[in-house]
Formats: sequence, structure tokens, C-alpha cells
Amino acid sequence: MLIFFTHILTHVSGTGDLMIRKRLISALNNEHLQKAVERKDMLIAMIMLALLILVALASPVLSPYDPNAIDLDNKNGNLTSAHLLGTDYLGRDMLSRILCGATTSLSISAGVVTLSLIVGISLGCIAGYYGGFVDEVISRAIDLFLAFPSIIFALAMMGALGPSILNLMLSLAMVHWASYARLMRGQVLSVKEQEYVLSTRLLGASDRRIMRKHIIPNSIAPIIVLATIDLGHVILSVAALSFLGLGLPMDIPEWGAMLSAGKGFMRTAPLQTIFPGLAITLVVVIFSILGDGMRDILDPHEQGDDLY
Amino acid sequence: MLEVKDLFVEFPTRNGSVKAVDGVSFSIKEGESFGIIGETGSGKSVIGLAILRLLPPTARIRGTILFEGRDVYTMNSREMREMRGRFVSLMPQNPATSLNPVLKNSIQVSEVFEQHGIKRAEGLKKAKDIMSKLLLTDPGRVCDQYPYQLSGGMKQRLLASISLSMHPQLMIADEPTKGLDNESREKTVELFDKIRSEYGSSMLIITHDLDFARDVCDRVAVMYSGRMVEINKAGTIVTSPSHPYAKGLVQALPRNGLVPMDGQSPGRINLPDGCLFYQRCKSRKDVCKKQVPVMKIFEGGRVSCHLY
Amino acid sequence: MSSLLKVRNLNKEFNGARVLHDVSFNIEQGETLGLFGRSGSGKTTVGRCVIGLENTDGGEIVFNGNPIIANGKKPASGSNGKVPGIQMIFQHPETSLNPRMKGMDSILEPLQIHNMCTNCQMQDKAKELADMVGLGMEHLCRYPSQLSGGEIQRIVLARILSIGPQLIVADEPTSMLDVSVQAQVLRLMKRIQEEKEISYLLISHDIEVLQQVCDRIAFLEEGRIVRVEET
Amino acid sequence: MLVFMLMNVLPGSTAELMVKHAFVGLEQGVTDEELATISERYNLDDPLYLQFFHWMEDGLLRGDLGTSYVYNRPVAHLLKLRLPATILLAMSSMSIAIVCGVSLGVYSALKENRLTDHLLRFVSLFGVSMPGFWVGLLLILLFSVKLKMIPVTGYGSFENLILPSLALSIHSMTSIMRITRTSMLETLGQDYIRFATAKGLPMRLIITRHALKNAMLPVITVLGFQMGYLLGGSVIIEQVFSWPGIGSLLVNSISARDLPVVQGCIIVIVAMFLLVNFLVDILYTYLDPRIRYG
Repeated sequence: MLIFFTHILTHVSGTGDLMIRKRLISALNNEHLQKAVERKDMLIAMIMLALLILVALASPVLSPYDPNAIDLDNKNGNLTSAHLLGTDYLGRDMLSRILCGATTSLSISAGVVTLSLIVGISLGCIAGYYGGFVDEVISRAIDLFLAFPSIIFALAMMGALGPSILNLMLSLAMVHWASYARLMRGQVLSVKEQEYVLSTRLLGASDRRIMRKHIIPNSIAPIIVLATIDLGHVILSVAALSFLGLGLPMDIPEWGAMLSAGKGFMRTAPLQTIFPGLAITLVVVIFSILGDGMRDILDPHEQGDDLY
Repeated sequence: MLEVKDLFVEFPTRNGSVKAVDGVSFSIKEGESFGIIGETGSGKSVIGLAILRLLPPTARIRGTILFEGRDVYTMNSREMREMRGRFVSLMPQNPATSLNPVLKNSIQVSEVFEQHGIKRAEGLKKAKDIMSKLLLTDPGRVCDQYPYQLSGGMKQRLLASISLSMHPQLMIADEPTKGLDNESREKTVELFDKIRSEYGSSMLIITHDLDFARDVCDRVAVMYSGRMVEINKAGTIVTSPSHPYAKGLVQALPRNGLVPMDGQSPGRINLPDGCLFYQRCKSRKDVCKKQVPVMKIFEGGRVSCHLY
Repeated sequence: MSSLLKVRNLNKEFNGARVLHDVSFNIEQGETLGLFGRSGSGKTTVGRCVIGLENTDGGEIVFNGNPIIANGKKPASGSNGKVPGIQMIFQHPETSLNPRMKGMDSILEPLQIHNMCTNCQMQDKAKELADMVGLGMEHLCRYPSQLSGGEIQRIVLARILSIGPQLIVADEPTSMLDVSVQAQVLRLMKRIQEEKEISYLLISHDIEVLQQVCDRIAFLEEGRIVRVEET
Repeated sequence: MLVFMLMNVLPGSTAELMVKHAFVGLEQGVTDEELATISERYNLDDPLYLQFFHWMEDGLLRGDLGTSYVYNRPVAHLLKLRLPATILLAMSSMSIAIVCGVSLGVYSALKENRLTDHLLRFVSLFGVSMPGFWVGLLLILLFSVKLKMIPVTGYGSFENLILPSLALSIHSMTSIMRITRTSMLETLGQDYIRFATAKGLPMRLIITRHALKNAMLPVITVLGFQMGYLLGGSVIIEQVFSWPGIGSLLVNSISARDLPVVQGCIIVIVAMFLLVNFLVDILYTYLDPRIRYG
């Protein structure tokens, strides 16, 4: 099953990939961006996101200590000048671990979402546009994968595959692509019947061109909104999995793992459980605000002030 | 019966406030059927909604609307509720979306009676005989069905019977013939004649269909970009209007040779001063550009144009 | 000179019910044929069959001498059954243009599809098409949601004219428009007909419009052509 | 079926992997013949489809889902033991989520753009973003450690149900609230609401009779998905509160590589998920006549 799945992935992602890149570039540089800046909450969220990405990229430089450096003599230390956010049960500096944690979480969730976006959009588009047998097969696959609550499926996969970043990304992506595919398929089915698609086909346009120029731009909006919010959800899932000890190997600093480590020492050093949780919440909040904002901006009849 | 003096309605939007109604005054006498003709976006529907205070909260309204001598905008909500449905009723624009899709027809018909102090069973009986008066086949069955099971024409008749249930003194009909083909338009004319003969209530009919107005209304007003340009007997307006715009409208009718007027109505955010029809008026004078023409009595009707 | 379009006993079934019964008519070069019928008489289906959007159950359609449908089946020729010579205008302006494309791109798209002229010519070709349908450049850089119904139908017309069709099937092109705008659009279509020698199949339920605009009118009731009159 | 295929086709022969891990705790290397006896006892060597039929045949037909490697007792028995706990937790958090979510959603929609609306939206923003287990930890920290009011773990009395169900329901409650609010606002803008006001109906009646029913349709469709999220979350919350449900059994058996138990748990959870979705569909057809008569 897995080998079969990765085979479609490589083949399909070739076509899907180029479609996505071109669409995202053209969608973002026109007036959507100005509108985004207009809205206060979007502005704040975008600034915080930029900050977040900066931190994630530069975390090795930024963090004062090596996140994995064990220093047993001041275990569970509280806030001191040396360790701004205290230390965990192995004496590792919390601040640097949280900063590096940002890198892991963001990179994993970005990877998972892009992976599932590529697969979801291509399969959804193909299923919606061509219909018939292809549609049947893909829809059955979608129902199959959606039958699982996402974390359960990922849990089972991680259990079997063993902890590693690739396995984590793969198992999460295997669940998320289905929701994108289903949303995309629904959008394509409705857009396909619109009169401007029919007239373009009459003008002799090829299927590929119709898909690229007309169908995807008009059905991509809700997918982008879902993807933005999903970025947050994936981080939650990653944290949950590593909280259960099934996520990443121990040496990679991860917020969820920190929380589960800190759980044991709640009475003596409660701070260890508060900061990582706060970090997770903050990141997910940013993505939720961005997601809501995107929904209003990309809304078709928000284009301009329509003629009264 | 109904007196509207200098009604102004503005909708603030992102880039400026749209002046939907720009100083409209007219009155409807007891038992009279008054028509308002105007093209899409001339603000005619806004007047209907303004009378029943159904405009969205963002709308800024100036001017007075007197119903039976009482100013609608000084009524408190209880009085207002008393007036709606009992004294003034609305027949909405598109019957398809004006019926609650998930509620049985019987509830939607009888709730008007309940609201005005009549028990449901008796209300239902009254509703049924109104329906049969309006040539609605088998009212009993219709009541047990859901709105989506009715055809367009039947929905319209159901709406008519709902709005007539309390024998209102004034019925406001908003675009009853929108999107209907010739044959069902004749049926609507027949329906309105029946309503007038059966109930004798005075009517405010908002439409863009000149022939329909001629067949159903006593007096007709022509609206252009939020202002009334001419008010006269229905017959004269349709055959020999005096205002240039009204003339243009009549000549553009298919049977009069489809003579088009050039240009479009002006943008509604910053209205040009002087007569709004200036750019498109063939017999314009330079005074039209500067001064807003005032309503003058002319040949049994009133017209607002510098030519007279 | 043989007629531009010959339709011989066209039949169509729609989940069991027969919608069209042996519909036959032909359209001469440069003529406007009206197709009158009440709603539900099957007039839109006739238009969609001629255009190739719907497949038919029997009958022939010969366009400009070469058959596009022979006894109900599309012969192998033609780009998946769509003949570039025939184009269609739809009834609802708000869905006739891609909401995400500015007017300019919609007009130029057919040219790009058949890459009929280089990019530098694109600009003035667009200008020329816009003038032909009476639109200024400022309309071209607006999104469809910022345009009125009449302006959208003009852009649709310009878009179709860019590849020089011979027959345009118009399915109630102006029924959603106001009276004055309808007059402007129909006048425009007549003017283009004279300039470009285009013939129209105008489908409508408004007999007055047809009498005013068409040379001949075919009356359709319950899927049958009952009579054809000269206007 | 998918569950079985999935677990077995994965890289590395599961049997060998399983056995090695299961006994790594006890002693170091696993000699080959020990390996042989183990796999023979659990007939792991014969080809997959035979294993599958074997498992299907005695599993689903006679409810004997094989025996657990670790506890050495029939899986079905284990599951039966733990099922009520999970159902109790899921039901209670589901009801909290629905009741509060819907009412707050409607409330904030009615008070649109006023203080309460903005406040609720701000709180819900954080509610949705907080990871379930962190909320659990915070609750423990607050209630038990600091205020020493409610026992942290344990099962049985009503008290220890409060914290876990609250923690689990916060996420679903806030997302249900947001969805209700948007769909309520959308419904209030419809023509039939304006027509109802034109009939002179009081606002209260319009909301209860007309608006609410229509606004619930999109909420119900998403309910199914939310319940899935709830079940997923319960796995984690049970770990935090060491709540003896199927979730914690699943987690322990995964880390203990206890194959039949893992499969059993997943099947039960998926079954519950499908059951809830099925109920949601029925509710949907009941509410929306258009679908019932189709």
C-alpha cells in the first residue's frame, strides 16, 4: 500500500507542483496583498508570522545554549539570569529548546501541508474534472482515509514505522491529503459547470489549459484557507504525538515532548509545562487569524465594490 | 394613505457612500395602485424596504414616511411589528428564496395570523380560502408540502396569499415579474387584478417591466439613479412620456424599434450635480448641467426637467 | 449557395422523455434565425446540440458543408466535436466570464489558445475588439464583478469575435438585462452582423424582440418546430 | 480490513520487529529458536492473507480478536473492560461541546460586532489553538495542585470526570461555536428572514423558528468531523489523566508493540467514529426535508 502510494505521489506531484507554484505567485502579487495589509488583525498576524519564521530559521544561532546540553547540577531550575526560562529535568536550557522547537514544528507542519496540498489538489482536480471511473477510485480512497480520526491513524502509523521526522510527516500527510482532495473535488465539480468554462472549451482550449487557467484559480480559495488553518492543526498533532512519546526521537527538541517531560515535575517546577504549551498556542493562533483573514480576502465577491 | 417626503438613503461602503435614493417624494391614495418603474440599480426596491424599515442597520436614512399620518421612523418596535403584516405587507422579489426551505408551508402561512392574535386553526382556514381565491389549486395539499416542492408560479401565489392574509391596507410588491416568460407574466397580471378586485387594498408595485405597470397600475413613477423623474397616469407614461429618459425607455422597447440610448447611468458614489440624465439626454441644455430640475406640474402629471 | 447550417430531424432524449422530435431548420449565410418557445419547450437544448455541448440521439447537422453530426454521432473530425466556427453566448452575464480574470485577459484568451498573434499585437488587437463592441479601455482592466450586465455581454461578444466565427448561437442573451441595455446590445449585434457577415441563431421567449431583430422565426412547441415565419 | 493490511505490510516483517521489541525489556538478544516458537505460537509465519483470514474468522465472527502479547488475555475482554470509560468521557465532552458551543455561537451572532461578540471570538481563537493535553495539564495544575479541590487521576466518581471531559471538550466547543456563529450570521441575512420580519413576527420567534433550524445544518455536517477529533483527543487526554479508556490502552499497546490489541482498539474507535457519522447523517435528513424526499 505504501509503495503504491508513494508511486502516485511522485508521478502526480510533478504536474500538481508546477500548477501550485504558478497559481500562488499570481494570486498573491496582485491586490490581494494590499487588501491583506489593510486589515489590522491580518497585519499583526503577518508580522508575527514573519518573526516566527525568522526565529525558526535562526534558532541555532539565537538560542543561548545547545538545546541538548545536559547540565545535571541545576535541574528543574527556575528563572535565572543564566537560563531565562529555567531548565528542564535534565538541566537543559528551556529557552533554547523552545526556540529550536519552533524550527521542528514549523518545518514539519509546512512539509506535511505542502505534501498533502500537492497530492490533494492534483487528485481532487483530476477526480472532479474527469469524473467517471477515475473519480470513483479517488473518492473511495478519500473516504477510506477520512474514515480515521486523523490522530488515530497517525498514531498507528508512527507506532509501526518508528519515530523519525520523515515517518511523522508521511503519516500525518496520509491523513490530511484526503480532506484537501475532497474539498477540491467539490469545488471543481461546481466550477466545471459554470458557463465561462463551457465557453472556453468551445473556443477550443485544451483540458489542461482550462484546468490551469479557469478551474484551479476559482476553486483554490477555500483550499488555501483550509491549508493555513491546517498548518496550526498539524503542529497540534505533532505535539500530541510526541507527547505520547511516539513522535520524534529524543534528541530533537519538540514542544510536545517537553510538555510530557515536564508533566512529572508539575508540582515542583510548573513552568516547564507552561512555556512550551504557550508557544504551541501562540503559533496556532497566528495561523488561525491568518486563515480567517484569508477567507475574507480571497472571497470572490469581495473583489471590488460591485456596481450598486 | 402613504406619504413619502424627501427620502434619502445612503449605504456607506469601503470607498465612499452609495446614494441609493436621492430625495424622493410621492404619495399613494386609498385603494390606488401606484407603480415605480426603474432599471436595475435605480433604487426602487430600496424605497419599498425603507417603508417597512427592513433596510440593513448600516443604511443611513433621512426624510419622513407617513403611513396613515404616523411617521414610520418614530414608531417603537411594538408599533412597528403591529403595522407590518397587518396594515402594510410585502410581497418579496424572488419567491424561491423568500420561503423557509425547512418549514412546512402551513406554518409559514398561519404564523401571520398567530402573530396578530388569531389562533392557528382559524388562521389556517382563512389562509386556505385566500389561496383558493387566488386560483391556487388544492390549498390543503399545498399546506402540507414544503416550499421546494412547489413550482415558481405556485410559490408566488403562496407568497401573495401570505401577504394578503390580514387584508392589509397597503401591499408592496417587489418585482413580481422578474425573470418570468410572457405566459406566466400574463398569469401574474391576472393575479394582481384578482387581488385588487377581491381586496381593494392599495398597492405599491416596484417593477422594471413597463407593460406590466401599464396593465396593473393607476399611476406610475419613473426612477433614474435614485431620483424620480416623472410621475403620471400609467397610460400616458407608457405611450407618451414627457421626460427624455422616460421617452428613451419607451423607444427602447422591442415593439417600438429597439432604439437605444447611448451611455450608462452615472456612478452612485459621487453623483454629478445638475440633472443626472445630462450626459445621455439628447435635448439637454446648459442649465441642466448646473441646476437640479425641480418637480413641476405638467399635463396632469409631474416631471422634473428643465425643458418644461 | 448552400446554407451555412443544415439541421435535419434532430432528436434528443433526456432520461427517458423525448425532448426534441425531428427538429429541422437551416440558417443562411449572414441571416438571423429566431427560435421562439416558451420555457421548457426545448429551445435551449437545440442550441446546446448545435454547439456540441450535448450529444444527440439521431439526426444530422451539417455546418458549412462538412457534417459535424451524422445520425446522432460526432464523426472523428473536429477538436473533440467543437467546431471553432460556431460560438455561444449564454443567458446569465454573471457566470459568463471568469471572475478571477480581468476583461482584457478574457478577450485575449482565444487568441492565446490558437496563438494567432504575437504579444505585441495583443494590445492593439484588444483595443480594436473593444472599440468594435463599444467598450473603453477602462472596462478592460476591471473584474467581471465590477461590470454591469450589458458590459459583460459586450466582453463576451468581443471574446467570441476575436477568432472570427461564422455562426453565433445566442441563448436569451438579453433577457436578464434592462430594457435600455437590451436595446444597446441587440443593436450592437446587428451592426457586427453587417460588418462581419455573421449569422445568429437567437433563442428567446420574448416574441417582440425576435420580430424586431430576426429575419425568420422558427416556432418550437414541446420539442417540435410547428412553423417558420418571415418577419 | 485496511487496519490489518496497513499494520502488516509496513516495512520490516512485523512479527520479527514485534517480537524483538516485546522482549527487549526482559533480556538482551532474542535467539532464533525463541523467535521461531513465538511466531509459531502466534502463527505469524504463514503468509499474510492466511493470517488475515485467521484473524477475521475468529476475530470478528466470534469476537475473539486474538490474545494480547503483553497481557496474555483475549483482546476482546480487554476492550470490553475499557470501553465504558471511553464512551463516558466521549459522551460527556461531546455534550459539553455541543451545548456550550451552539449556545455561545448563537449568542455571539446575535450580539454581532458588540463587545461580547469580540470577547467571545477572542477567547474562542485561543480555545481552538490550545492543544488538548496542555489544557489538561493546566487544569490539573490549577485545580488539583494549587487548589487541591479535585482529585487528579482515578476513575469512578463524578469528580474525576470533570477535568478530563472539560479539557477534551474545549477544542471542539470553540470550533463548534465559531461555525455556529458564521452560519447563524449567514442565515440571518437570508430573504426568508426578512420576509418573516415583514410579516411582523417578533425577533425572538424568528430566531427560534426560522433561523435556528437553518443555521444548524452546516453545524451538523461538521459535527461528525468534530467527533472524530474528540475521539482522537480522548486518546491523549486519557494519558494525561490516566483515564482507563481504550485510548490509553491503545497508546500503551503501541509502545509495547502489542499488535492484536492495537488493531482491536483502532477498530473500536473507528467503529465509534463511523457510528457517530451515521447518526449525524440521519439527524441531517431529519432536519432538511429536501434530502429526505430526495
